Amino acid sequence: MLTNTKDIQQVMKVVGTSPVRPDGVPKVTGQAQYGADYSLPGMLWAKILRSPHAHARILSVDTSKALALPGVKGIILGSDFPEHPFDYVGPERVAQNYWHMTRNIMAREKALFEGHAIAAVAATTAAIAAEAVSLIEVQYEVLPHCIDVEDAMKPDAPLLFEDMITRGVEPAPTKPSNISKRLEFSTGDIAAGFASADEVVEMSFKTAAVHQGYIEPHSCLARYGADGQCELWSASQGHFVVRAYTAKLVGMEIGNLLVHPAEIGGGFGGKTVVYVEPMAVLLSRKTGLPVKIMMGREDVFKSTGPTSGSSMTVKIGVKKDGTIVAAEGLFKFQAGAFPGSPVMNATMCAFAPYIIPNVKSVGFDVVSNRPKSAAYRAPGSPISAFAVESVLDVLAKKIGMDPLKMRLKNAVKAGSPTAWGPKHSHDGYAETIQALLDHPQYNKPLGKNQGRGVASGFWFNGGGESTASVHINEDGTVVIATGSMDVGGSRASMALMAAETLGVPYESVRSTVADTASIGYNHVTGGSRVTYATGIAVVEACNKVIEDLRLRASLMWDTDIKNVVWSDGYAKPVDPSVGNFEPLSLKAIAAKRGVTGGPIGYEASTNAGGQAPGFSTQFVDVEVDPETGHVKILQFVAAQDVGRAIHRDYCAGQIVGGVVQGIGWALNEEYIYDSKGRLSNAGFLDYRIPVASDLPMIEAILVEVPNPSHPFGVKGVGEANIVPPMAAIANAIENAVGRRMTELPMSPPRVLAAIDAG
Amino acid sequence: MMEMRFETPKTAEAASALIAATAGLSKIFSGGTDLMVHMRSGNIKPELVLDIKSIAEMNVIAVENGGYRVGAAVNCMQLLENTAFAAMWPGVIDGANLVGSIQVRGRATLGGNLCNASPGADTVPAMIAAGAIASIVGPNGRREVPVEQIPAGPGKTSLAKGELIVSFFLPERAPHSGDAYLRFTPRTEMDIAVVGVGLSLTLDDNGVCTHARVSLGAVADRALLVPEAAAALIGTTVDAVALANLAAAASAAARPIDDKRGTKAFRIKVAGVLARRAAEKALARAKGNN
Amino acid sequence: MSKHHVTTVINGDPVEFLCQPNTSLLDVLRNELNMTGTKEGCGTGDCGSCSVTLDGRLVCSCLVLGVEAQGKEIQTIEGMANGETLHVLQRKFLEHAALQCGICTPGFLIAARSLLERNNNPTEEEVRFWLAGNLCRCTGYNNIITAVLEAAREMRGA
Amino acid sequence: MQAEVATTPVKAVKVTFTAGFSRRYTDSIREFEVQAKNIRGVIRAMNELFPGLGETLEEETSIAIDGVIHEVDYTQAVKPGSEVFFIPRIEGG
Repeated sequence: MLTNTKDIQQVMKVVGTSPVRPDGVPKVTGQAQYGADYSLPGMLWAKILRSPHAHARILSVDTSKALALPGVKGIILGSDFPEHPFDYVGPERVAQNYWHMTRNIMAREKALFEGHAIAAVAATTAAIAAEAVSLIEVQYEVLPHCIDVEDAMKPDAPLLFEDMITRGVEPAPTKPSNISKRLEFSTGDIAAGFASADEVVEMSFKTAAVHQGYIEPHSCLARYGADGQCELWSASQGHFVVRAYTAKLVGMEIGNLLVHPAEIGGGFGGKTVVYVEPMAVLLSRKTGLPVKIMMGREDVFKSTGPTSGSSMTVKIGVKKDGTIVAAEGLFKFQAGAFPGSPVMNATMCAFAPYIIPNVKSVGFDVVSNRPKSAAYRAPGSPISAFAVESVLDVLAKKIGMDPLKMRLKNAVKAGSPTAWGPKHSHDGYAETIQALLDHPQYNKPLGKNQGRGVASGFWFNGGGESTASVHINEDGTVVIATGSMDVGGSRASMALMAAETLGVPYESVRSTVADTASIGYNHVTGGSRVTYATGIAVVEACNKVIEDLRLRASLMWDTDIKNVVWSDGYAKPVDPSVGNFEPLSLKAIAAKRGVTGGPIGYEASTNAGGQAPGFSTQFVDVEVDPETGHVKILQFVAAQDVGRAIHRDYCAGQIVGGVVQGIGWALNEEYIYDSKGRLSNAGFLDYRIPVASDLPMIEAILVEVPNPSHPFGVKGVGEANIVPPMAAIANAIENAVGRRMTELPMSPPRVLAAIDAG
Repeated sequence: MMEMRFETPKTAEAASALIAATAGLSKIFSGGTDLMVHMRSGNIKPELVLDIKSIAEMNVIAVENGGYRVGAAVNCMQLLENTAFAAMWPGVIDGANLVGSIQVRGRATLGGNLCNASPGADTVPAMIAAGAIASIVGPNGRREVPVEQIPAGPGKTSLAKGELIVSFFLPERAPHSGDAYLRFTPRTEMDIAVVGVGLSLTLDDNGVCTHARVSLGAVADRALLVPEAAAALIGTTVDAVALANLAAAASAAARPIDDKRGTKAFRIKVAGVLARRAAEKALARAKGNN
Repeated sequence: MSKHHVTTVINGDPVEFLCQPNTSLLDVLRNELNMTGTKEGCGTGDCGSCSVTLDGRLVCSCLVLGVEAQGKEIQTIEGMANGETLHVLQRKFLEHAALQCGICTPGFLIAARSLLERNNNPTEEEVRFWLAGNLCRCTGYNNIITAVLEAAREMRGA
Repeated sequence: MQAEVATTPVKAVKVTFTAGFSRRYTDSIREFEVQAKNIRGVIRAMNELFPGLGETLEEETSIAIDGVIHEVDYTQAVKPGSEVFFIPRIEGG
């Protein structure tokens, strides 16, 4: 793995190394406790009755037979949850409408997708709960359904919500539809832009809904006490957000709900929302006993958020010299059964990597009878990038320009404009392109039926609210705590930043994730924000500790604090004039904590801004079997600007992992529905995520253009890597067999049909 | 709650008697790789589950009359580890080696793969091509049936109530014989055949094909024996023309459906492609076998 | 449903339990014996997270009945380390950052050990195909494959 | 509207909204100039022009100050002549 390092001033001792993670041993010995691994004495098991219909009015639910079954302790329906006003609150992209959210947790008037929860039963054993579920009698009025986004947008489409008026259209439509929202980001004069182009290409694309595919199904355990205090063990990407949603949906005060962060078995965005938690809490309150819920894999596919499928049209105009002069995009996204697809991100990210004077980017958020979409790694960006980066490939070919060089010519840098307004404030994109141009394999000749494709991707990395605490133990060792779930090594990166700041060995720092009662608020582990925002909180807390350590040392030396400096883990006199003092280690100062003011520890909170976006540029070599349409990945190289790698291996691991998810998205993953609107591949056998034997070693190139807003230059690394692969592979297939694939997945039947169509 | 009985009979006759004596649904449990999934989902609620892995004759892999006797409860890994069998029937090994994953192959059995009657079962076309004979025990004693006569549609077999397959006999190989099984799946492993082709052939001393059997999987409601495809090879040196005719015959015999795993058109074309490739593989093996 | 009394050996220790005839070995391990190191990812044998060995044979415990454990020997992740001493595979997984979320890790370790017991010098391709029944959604497999190859090298003393 | 505030002597802070946002909340006017030392001041000034807008800005937007993206934070300083851009807040996966 090669590394480009650009103007890194500080010399790092531990930051940028790859030590063993603090939570490693429990995770290789089976001792780490994930969501399903908790149990309590007297615990009940809950099972969920789900709708067999894609769209149906619920006429009646009769639970009498189920309740009569020995061992059944309680049953809840959607109506057992408090009602919420119909109102969109919060940031536009994730505007929450609790009237919708409570209905997504459990259906009320209508079942809006196959797998929609209708009732939940708590019983003394899982088998009894399952038996009871089969005894619940539901009368449905089956309604016509719509699955595809284009069908859902038709004027005569069956309506999921009879009163949904499209937002973002002036004047507001009078007729209801399945179109929840229209949005647009525009700049310049699009018509004049295209008029000035030498080459214009317009193409339409479709992508399938794909699931995050985390290996751990959603699971939780709730214990609700007679005193109204509730404890919840849940595997999520953010236990503070689980607490907020669950409290609101169940109708309790946040202070009465304590959420323990179980280890999380993968999330990729899909565990930033709640599904089973509110049901478990309500059932526990109803029965007075602890209640455990474990989803099965089929439940996960049918009832938790995949990311949107889409229909898109993209038009781009360029000059002969490769300059992009105009770009237009129309992005129609499946939101699932409730509004809230990532279409806004898609419209913003679509053309973000390029300097384009004239842009019009329009998005539609459309409901249909599918599970509600949830965030998935760089939500929205990979979808629009598939269209944009494919069209750019066609244009590069038309003007006879190397596709990387064409991207480099138009690459944004600090000061470049964006379609949504403010100027870009960071470099990094051009550096990722250059890293591939310099790659020894990029110009390597290819064999028969082989092709090479490139693509790039953009993602807004996140900042936001985080809290961290740092305490110096009596023996001078250090314990740090944050409220950010560790999805892939963040305990290690937090410990590395703390060790670097304090000037102590990594091994002397214990790094933990604390429950909601033991540390301040942390937003979700998502948006590539943790190493950035929570990292800033950790460093700020360490700096407070250092300030205090200097004070303690000054007391021990009977001097003024200004005469004490902290360096390499020791308090030292600022210069010899202060006195001839032996440097004081953490251990020495900790030993005197009692007489110098008591325990040494601080918490720091931040609402971190100044985050820098992530750019990734990738090339892939494929071989296509012209007789079967099978696509084999021969080589995959991904360069990403990470700002600064804190834990080098886990940083590279994010890039490799994102690329492989992108390979699955490109080639095989898709939600397949039958004519009745039922999902026909709700399992890992037919929902085909890549297996080890499908892949070569993926090469990650860490490009490091530090972000000055972070003490170590971090930009965030989790998401930008999944943006380019679909287009890169489509471009490689075209290069191999001369066929342009415009629909995902590019499965063997589709590729073969394209080849045979000639 | 419904009672489920679990029994581990020691003889095939005892197993047969238990089934015959059970009014409700009884299921034979060998590898369990399909039955466990169906029981978990609630699709199947058997009254009796019979673990037949303790029946000695269902676990043998033994030479018999120059051929092989393979117990119906032999799992794929046991078969793969038997180098002598693998040398004689590499095509059957091709199939066994493609079932599920290592974990699944450690449980899944030849009898289970056949009696589960999935049109895409990976060991079945190879067994049919090999001319394997199933030995069946039932209330009326024992009978022998060619493997191709067992599947009767998705999830259905021609076995009568109380009947179970005890073992398979694979006949002795003539010189210059070779077999092969190829399947198409989107993934390299952990997948279900979209198309499968089992093919066995024998050459005379001049390299002319004297005997061939071709079987297609996943292109109909059951694995098919396709004599027209075999006929395209017999009497030829398995040259380019013969291979083209074979491919055409295989495609012509395919009568697939569109489903989540593949389209009709895809399966018809790929059936021909894989038949040709399987023939080339079997031919190479035949020429290597003197 | 009447329960069966099962006597078996898990990680070398004699174990007895009661289980219903239709309960999977996975559920017995996790819910009866509180051995939660073996994970459920799918319950249908498609992800490998519940991998254990049954009389030395690598299997998905979700596809094995608890009653089948009678008289057999089972190895689970809980038996892989020897006290404070990690198995070389466990150590290599840590050294090579072969886990991100870690939910698939116990299954991969059990499967990889079963490979190295049969073949202590596998090629990268052999490792990839042997482990194809174990899904990992985080790592893209790079570091898992590297860790297994490095463990094999160390076990060979090469 | 710009005229009134623009007549002030000290160099003002330039406030900009996206087209969609300004259509919805600021009578389609996309650019304003206000006197402020920090984001609290900017939000207060905008709220005086469009009562209730302050709440919306705090809940629904992120800000870019001379291109650098921040969460809305009262204490965030803005210099005279700075460009403050209110953009939709992004959440990732």
